[in-house]
Amino acid sequence: MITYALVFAMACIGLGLLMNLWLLVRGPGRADRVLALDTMVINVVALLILYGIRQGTGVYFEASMLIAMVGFVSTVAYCRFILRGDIIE
Amino acid sequence: MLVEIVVCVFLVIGALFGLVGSFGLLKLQDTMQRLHAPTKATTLGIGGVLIASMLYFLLIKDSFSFHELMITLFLFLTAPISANFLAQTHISLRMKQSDLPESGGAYGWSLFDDPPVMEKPSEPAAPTQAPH
Amino acid sequence: MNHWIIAPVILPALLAPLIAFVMRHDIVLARAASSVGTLALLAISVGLTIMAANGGVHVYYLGNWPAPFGIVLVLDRLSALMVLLTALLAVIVLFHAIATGWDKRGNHFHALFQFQLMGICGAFLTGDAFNLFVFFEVLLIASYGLMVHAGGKVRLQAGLQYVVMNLVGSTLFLFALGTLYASTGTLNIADLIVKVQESNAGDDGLIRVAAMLLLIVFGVKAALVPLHFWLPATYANAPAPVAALFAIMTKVGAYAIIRIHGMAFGPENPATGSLISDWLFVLALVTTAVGAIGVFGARRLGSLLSYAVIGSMGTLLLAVSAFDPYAITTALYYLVHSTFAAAALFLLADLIIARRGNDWLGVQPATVQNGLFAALFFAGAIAMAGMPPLSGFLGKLMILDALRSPEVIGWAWTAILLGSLLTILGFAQAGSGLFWKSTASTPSDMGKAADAPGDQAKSDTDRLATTALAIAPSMIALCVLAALTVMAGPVTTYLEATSAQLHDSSNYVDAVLNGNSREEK
Amino acid sequence: MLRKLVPHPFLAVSLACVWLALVNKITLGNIILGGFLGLVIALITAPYWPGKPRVRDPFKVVGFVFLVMWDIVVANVQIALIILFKPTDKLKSAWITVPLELTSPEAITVLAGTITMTPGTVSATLSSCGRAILVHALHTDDPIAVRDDIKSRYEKRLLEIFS
Amino acid sequence: MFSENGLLPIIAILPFLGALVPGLMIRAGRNACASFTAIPTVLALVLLASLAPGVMSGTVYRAEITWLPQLQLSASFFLDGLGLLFAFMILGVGLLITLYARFYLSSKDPMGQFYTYLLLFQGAMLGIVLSDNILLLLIFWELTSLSSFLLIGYWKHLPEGRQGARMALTVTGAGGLAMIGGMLILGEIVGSYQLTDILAAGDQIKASAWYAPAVILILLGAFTKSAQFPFHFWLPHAMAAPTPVSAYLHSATMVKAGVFLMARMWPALAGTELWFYVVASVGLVTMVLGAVIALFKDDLKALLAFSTVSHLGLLTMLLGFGTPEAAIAAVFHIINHLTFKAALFMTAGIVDHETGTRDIKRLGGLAKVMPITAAIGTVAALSMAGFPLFNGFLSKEAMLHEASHTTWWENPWIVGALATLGALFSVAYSLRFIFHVFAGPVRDDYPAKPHDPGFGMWAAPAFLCVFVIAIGVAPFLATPVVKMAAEAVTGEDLSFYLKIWHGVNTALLMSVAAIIGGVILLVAHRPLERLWATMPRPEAKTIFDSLITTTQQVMRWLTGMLHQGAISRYLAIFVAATVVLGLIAFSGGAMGPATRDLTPVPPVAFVGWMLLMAAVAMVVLFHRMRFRALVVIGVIGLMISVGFVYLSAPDLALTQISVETVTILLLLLALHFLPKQSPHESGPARRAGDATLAVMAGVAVAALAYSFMMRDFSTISDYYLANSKSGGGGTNVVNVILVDFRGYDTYGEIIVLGIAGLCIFALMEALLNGPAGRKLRKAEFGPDRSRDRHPLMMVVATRVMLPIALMVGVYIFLRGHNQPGGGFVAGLIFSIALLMQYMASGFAWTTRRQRIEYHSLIGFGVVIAGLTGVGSWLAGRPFLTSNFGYFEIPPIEEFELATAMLFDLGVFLCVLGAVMLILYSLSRLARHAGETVNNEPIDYDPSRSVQASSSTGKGA
Amino acid sequence: MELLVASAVGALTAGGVYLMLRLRAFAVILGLALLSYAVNIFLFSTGRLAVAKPPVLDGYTVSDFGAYTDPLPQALVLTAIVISFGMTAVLVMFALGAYLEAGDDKIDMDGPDQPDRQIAATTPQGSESDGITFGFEPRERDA
Ligand code: NA
Ligand code: NA
Repeated sequence: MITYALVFAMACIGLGLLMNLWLLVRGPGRADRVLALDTMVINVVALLILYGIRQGTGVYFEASMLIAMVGFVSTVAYCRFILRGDIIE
Repeated sequence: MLVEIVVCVFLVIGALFGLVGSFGLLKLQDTMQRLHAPTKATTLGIGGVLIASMLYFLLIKDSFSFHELMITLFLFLTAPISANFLAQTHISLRMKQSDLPESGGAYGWSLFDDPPVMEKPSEPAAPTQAPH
Repeated sequence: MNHWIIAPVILPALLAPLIAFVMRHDIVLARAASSVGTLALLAISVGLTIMAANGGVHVYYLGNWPAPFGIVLVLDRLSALMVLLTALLAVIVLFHAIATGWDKRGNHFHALFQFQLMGICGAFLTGDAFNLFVFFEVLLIASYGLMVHAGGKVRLQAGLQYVVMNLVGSTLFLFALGTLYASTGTLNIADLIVKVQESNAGDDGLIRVAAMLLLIVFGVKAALVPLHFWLPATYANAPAPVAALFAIMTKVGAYAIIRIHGMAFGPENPATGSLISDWLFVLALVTTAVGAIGVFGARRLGSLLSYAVIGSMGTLLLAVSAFDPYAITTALYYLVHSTFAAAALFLLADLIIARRGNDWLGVQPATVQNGLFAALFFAGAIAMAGMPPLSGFLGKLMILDALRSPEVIGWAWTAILLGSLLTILGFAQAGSGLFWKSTASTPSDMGKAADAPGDQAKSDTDRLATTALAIAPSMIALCVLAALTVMAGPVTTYLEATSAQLHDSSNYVDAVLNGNSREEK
Repeated sequence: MLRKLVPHPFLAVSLACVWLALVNKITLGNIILGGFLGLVIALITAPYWPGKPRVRDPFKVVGFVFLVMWDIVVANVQIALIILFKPTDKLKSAWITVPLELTSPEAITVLAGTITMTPGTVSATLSSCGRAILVHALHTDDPIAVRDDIKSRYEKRLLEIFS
Repeated sequence: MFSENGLLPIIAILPFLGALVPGLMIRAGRNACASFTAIPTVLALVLLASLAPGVMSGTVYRAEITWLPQLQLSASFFLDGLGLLFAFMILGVGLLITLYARFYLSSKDPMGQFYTYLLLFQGAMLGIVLSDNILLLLIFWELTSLSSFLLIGYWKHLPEGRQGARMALTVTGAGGLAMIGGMLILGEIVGSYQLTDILAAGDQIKASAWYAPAVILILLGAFTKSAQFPFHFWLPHAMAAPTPVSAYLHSATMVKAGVFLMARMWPALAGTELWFYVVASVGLVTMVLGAVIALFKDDLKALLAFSTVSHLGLLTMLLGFGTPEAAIAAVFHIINHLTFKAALFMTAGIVDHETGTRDIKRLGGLAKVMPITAAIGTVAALSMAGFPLFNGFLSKEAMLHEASHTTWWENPWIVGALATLGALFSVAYSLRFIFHVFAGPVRDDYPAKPHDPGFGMWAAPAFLCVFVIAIGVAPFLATPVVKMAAEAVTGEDLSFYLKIWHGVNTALLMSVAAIIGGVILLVAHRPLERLWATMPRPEAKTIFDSLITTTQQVMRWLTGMLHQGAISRYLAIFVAATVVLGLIAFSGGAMGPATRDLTPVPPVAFVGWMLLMAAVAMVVLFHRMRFRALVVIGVIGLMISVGFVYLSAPDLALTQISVETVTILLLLLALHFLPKQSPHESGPARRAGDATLAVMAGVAVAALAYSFMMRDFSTISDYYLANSKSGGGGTNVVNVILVDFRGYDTYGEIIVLGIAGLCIFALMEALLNGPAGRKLRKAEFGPDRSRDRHPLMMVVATRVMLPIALMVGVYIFLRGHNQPGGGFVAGLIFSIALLMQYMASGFAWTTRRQRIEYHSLIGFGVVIAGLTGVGSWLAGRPFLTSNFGYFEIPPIEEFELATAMLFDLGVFLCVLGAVMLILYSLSRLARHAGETVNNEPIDYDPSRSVQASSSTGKGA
Repeated sequence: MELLVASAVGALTAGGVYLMLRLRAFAVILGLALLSYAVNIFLFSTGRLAVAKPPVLDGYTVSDFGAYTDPLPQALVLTAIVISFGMTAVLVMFALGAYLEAGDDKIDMDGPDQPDRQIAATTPQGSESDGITFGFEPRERDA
């Protein structure tokens, strides 16, 4: 049963990723594109956790944690670039 | 069996909220409205999946796993900041101060108004010492 | 196991950070450290050459892991020779940089210089294909820094192109190594030799692609047409000592071809057959032509020398393409020769340009010490163009002698001989433009000096004395060429043994894979 | 002296917990190691956190956390329904200015974060003097009520928590 | 015996050693310089003379010094009759020229240089005639080209000098290179480069299939050197040299080298039809042509130059006949030509020196004012004309005799007729030299006031005239010398007598005809000159110049077109070449069938693939919107990381995503300065071409990857799996490979990073100190930026995030050996955490809290990693041998201590330092651009301002 | 899966090559970034693809090599990633420097033999035009 739930969950997240992609393509604004990427990161983290459950291993945990962390950093950097130009001032 | 059902419920809830979040991105028309969508993915979406994971390892794999909490911690800490920045980005790219309500004080919103001059610097404004 | 084998890598690698981080505010200290380090490197490399001269293949098992699993360093006659060459060139170049003050015109010259040496020595010593990539990168990135040392618009633009070209080359290197690993499952060069020979015919396609891609990669370094485009702008715009040091960089490419293609993908290999040999020949032929044409058409001293380097690489690679022991011997002789010839000329060009203010080749008024520089330039040009009596002529003669097989003789001889002619003419024209305007206004001219009042002569002598330090490195490079000429016999005997050692790869393979110099863990 | 060595004791403890979460097991060895690392890292990072928020009542923190979590769940469902079933042209979004009484940067940040994490509202920016916060509501008929709700439900509690 | 042989190398080296003398002696004055220059020549002459008796009696001296045995190149010399004759000529005339030049050169001319060049040239010539190794001969041969280049171009201020020198170098250098080819072929045929072997192998050579190319190539060398038609044009232009140079080069040496070579190679090459038709014909044409042109030259030296061309043609023709008699005539004429031609050149030099002009039209009547000069000139010129009682007559007679007995293309008279014609013109120009210069009335419009020069100047030509007359009157005096040399040429015993009178024979009649005709020509010179002027004739110099210029222009164009600086084209060529060569390589070898099954694709993986492909397409399509492209690059990095996770590479995923982030930060920092959009610059055709190339490359790479992924292979990797724990002490095999099995790679890799940091720092400093720095200071910012520099929420969140992130970094570092992670990723995490701090609170505020310099971090990292490696030397192990153990602290669980960990610490520090130094450098540029320095972590802190306002009264 | 990986490598290569051939340094940087992704995956794939077999040993002894994917290419890719990061950083800085000195970020330059390419003897000179404006993009208009 869990297998089916996992497949379902992965399908949902996969669908979500495609939707993010669509927003990324469509935009229209820069904020939308960054938003799409930010959401994509979150979906990917969810996907990796699901994958970890499916494989029954915690070996992928660091990857998801790191992705969550650096995803934030890049989102902030993109936004600061638009807002201020110089991301470190 | 019950255990499995519990895990599955969390998985399904998480997945659905994640999907709704992404769907919202497409459906909502305005960037500010779209900004509301991912909060679902970060909170209940990921939350559901993480809880499912913890329960799965605890109940089915018999290993106590709580490092998922770290991811929750990160997301709860960072998501608001990201959203805040995205909102500011949107405002700065698409809006004028006049499109926004008054701040109600002497100073306008921080995007458009310089901050008040600090009366007392916390330390002397020494010339920056390059470390090299 | 003899730890001296790794010294040429470790010494600069430890020295460079010290120079960069401890002595970066004190140029005198940095100069001293850099000089001592480079001289020590020279001493070590002499020792290693003596050690290698007995004909043994010395293997250093890094991390004490057996080959092919760990990385090995291999000291044979060829790698010892190349390290020695590097060290000697480095000493010359370093003293030029110090004497002319080039090292002060930007940050971190000495650190980058040492790192550059580390990269070059590492590339020569390694017995592992992927490690060769790593050290290529070390030497490249250091060269990027040296290339734009002191900055400036054109230099930066040229530097940018240099970086881009080499990044593409590095990427291709990885594609090649990937293909090689995918088909042979190993990275150790000795093991590669074995695996390629034993490979199943179904993998021939992959092995051939890998060999060809590697040829292109090394061709980029060796300025093989059509991969040479980076060279003219780079050499013409690099700081002079760096351009002189780069004389060894093109040789790294040639070395890699000799080492890897010569040992693993030579004509006797069933998978590759004459593929590499044939294409290398064709491309080297065109390279010789392009270089000679460029020399003849050059308008700047910098580009003249750059094209001369390209032409010399063409000649060298023509010899390499034969992949037979005598041809490799001649190629090695020419390699040694052309390294110092190029270095001498670039260093001289620096001094000349500094006196003239530009490197335009039109006829211009003569400058101070015109006669001296004319003589030195003449000697360098003779060497570079392959005119007698210097080593360039002997090298070319040997290469012609080696390229006698009926399929190649016509093309090769025509290219080399016509190329020489164009090069000679290009240099003659350049020299007459640079030095032959008028001697009447040159106070340091010998004839005039004799008749001139004492004070005048004295002050000229003083000026000459102040630049003696600056001229010395170029003179040393020329002296090396002279020594190479006089000692051509013994040198060639050494090189003959070197290429014989290369040709019989079983010794190499045996030493690396079954070596007993590895200690028990 | 001790304050210099242990500038943020609470942070050090939290970091020890983080360590345990990271290694994913609770053993004596890891508690000691985590505690040690927590102290060291807190010390190293102290210069970057010059002021210290004073938490008056730790228990209220727990209450606040549970309140927010409950609000998140409820609001998530509401917003999901809006997204899924409400035609976009019927959405009434609004910008709302929320004047602030909180002055501590940490408290303001927690409030803004809470506003954002509870679906339906996003905190967009502060006034440049930090005395008001600009909030965007996805769908509301009564912006004033949303503002009052934020002030009474969250800011009041935060004022109690942070001195 | 040994000692006599041993003299040969000494003789050969003496001039070169001597070349050092003038430079040193010039400071002692001009006379000393000249005297000391003469010393090596005299010494060589003396030594040579000591060997002469032996040679005359048939001994051939040999000496060999091993030089480059692999090439069979040895410094081997031999001295036979021919060599002795030439050596004497070279040294003897050299001595005379040394004397002459002392008085000829003005005090403005750098005499030291002159004598140096002269001795170099003399040495090169001497080498040619003494070499017993044809490769050695080649070396000397090319040296004559080089040193004559210096001599001809000696008067650097004269453009004609420079051009003439270059022309001579071009023509003779080219011939020399052809000769290299010929000599190498010859060596191949004979199996030896020793001249003696080659001369003995004439039949073998002539029978070889390679004979023709060898002969042609060698003759190209000889003809160019000896100015044979159609290569004759360089010689007159070489007259721009000072007259001593002309006298030397064009009488005894340079041009005679070609003749010498033909004579030397005579036994090996001569006597075939090919030889006859090529050599004799070329010689004949040259002889006639040179004589005709000489008649119409008004410049004295030009007249002599073309007469030299003509006489060289004569010699060539004689050698071409291939008969011993012709060889004798040739050898005899070589000697005679030397004597009168050197004298004539010196005479011309004296005339020039004294009157200030060499233009025949401005001369005449000099016999009265310069009687000695006139006498010398007349004697020499009469000899050149071939008048009896002068030596020229004798050899010319011999020549005419041989010519009249030669059948060419079945035509028995044509050679004789043409030879007579040549002789006729020869008489004409010789007489013109006498009559138009010395005879006639004294003029009053000479540029200078002429009178006979001092003894020093006329001594040398006078000395030569002694020989002219002596041989002319008593030819038997020359017989032994001619016999000696001619026997050496032909390799046969010859018996003959040189005598004046041979009776009335064809040759005499031809000679008489020539003299009569010559006189007539001279009388009719005026009208003939007008006729000559109207005749269309190709000007060799113009043709040569335009040839050279055109070639140079074509090559410039070619070079410029190839190297136009457009790296985009370079790269296109690079890619195209790679694809094409790769395809060629691939198609030439077999590729076995697939041996693996396809791995199944779950839908989610497919989705990831779609995202990746879409993102690649977007980057390509939107690359001109730079910011958007950067966002999309983020997607690519993310997808690749996930892909690595899925494909069992967690370490790769960690590294990829962190590197990705840092790279994007870097690019954003750079993009701040750069234009935010790229303009449309390439047209559709170019884009289509590039796209085609790109797709080809993509398809090729994909096909390559696919083809190996479908095939099994055996690899060395099982060893790593088996030994990772037992030998390397870690369960994360990838990490153990990185820090242990292949730690040396990693060592190189961190050094790359460290160097990157240094490069960037150095470049940043250079930029700030240069024009870029000034530009930056004038930089302006757009008006639209947000006013919020250090947003409060961000600052607070970072305060919490920083310690946690550092904790994560420590965690990743410590577990790396056993689980995914390690020093590199940990370093990146630390960097990212610090960067967050920089982004939140600004550069200045954060940097002030920095305790360690980034420079030092890199240094520590590299040094720690290096010393860890070196440490294993202490245990007698090789560099980077790791040591590990498990260290039990009772309450803390098993805690591994491997030296590899220390190495990993080096990696960590280096990465951290390098990344931070790179970003620091970039943000320093920004601060240079007028960023205001922040002293506060937050732009405005509401709590502090409240405190501040409430505490104002207390004066805190 | 092999097809997906191969096509991804191909697409990244194609995109990278196309961008690398553009005329602006920034596009070239993007192109090289894509190329380096491509080569990393390519190199990784030489160990052949394996799902759920990370090379992290379960126990102390290895009995079944098939349970783990090939670790060597992964280590090579890690090295390659790090190196290409360093290289990218240098490239970016060079591009920036060239832009600041030259005033545009065109990657092509005149051939080495052009008259205006004479290098100065001692101090290098760059064109000293006006200061630059770090142009912010104009505000976005609604699509
Ligand atoms: Na690792
Ligand atoms: Na690595």
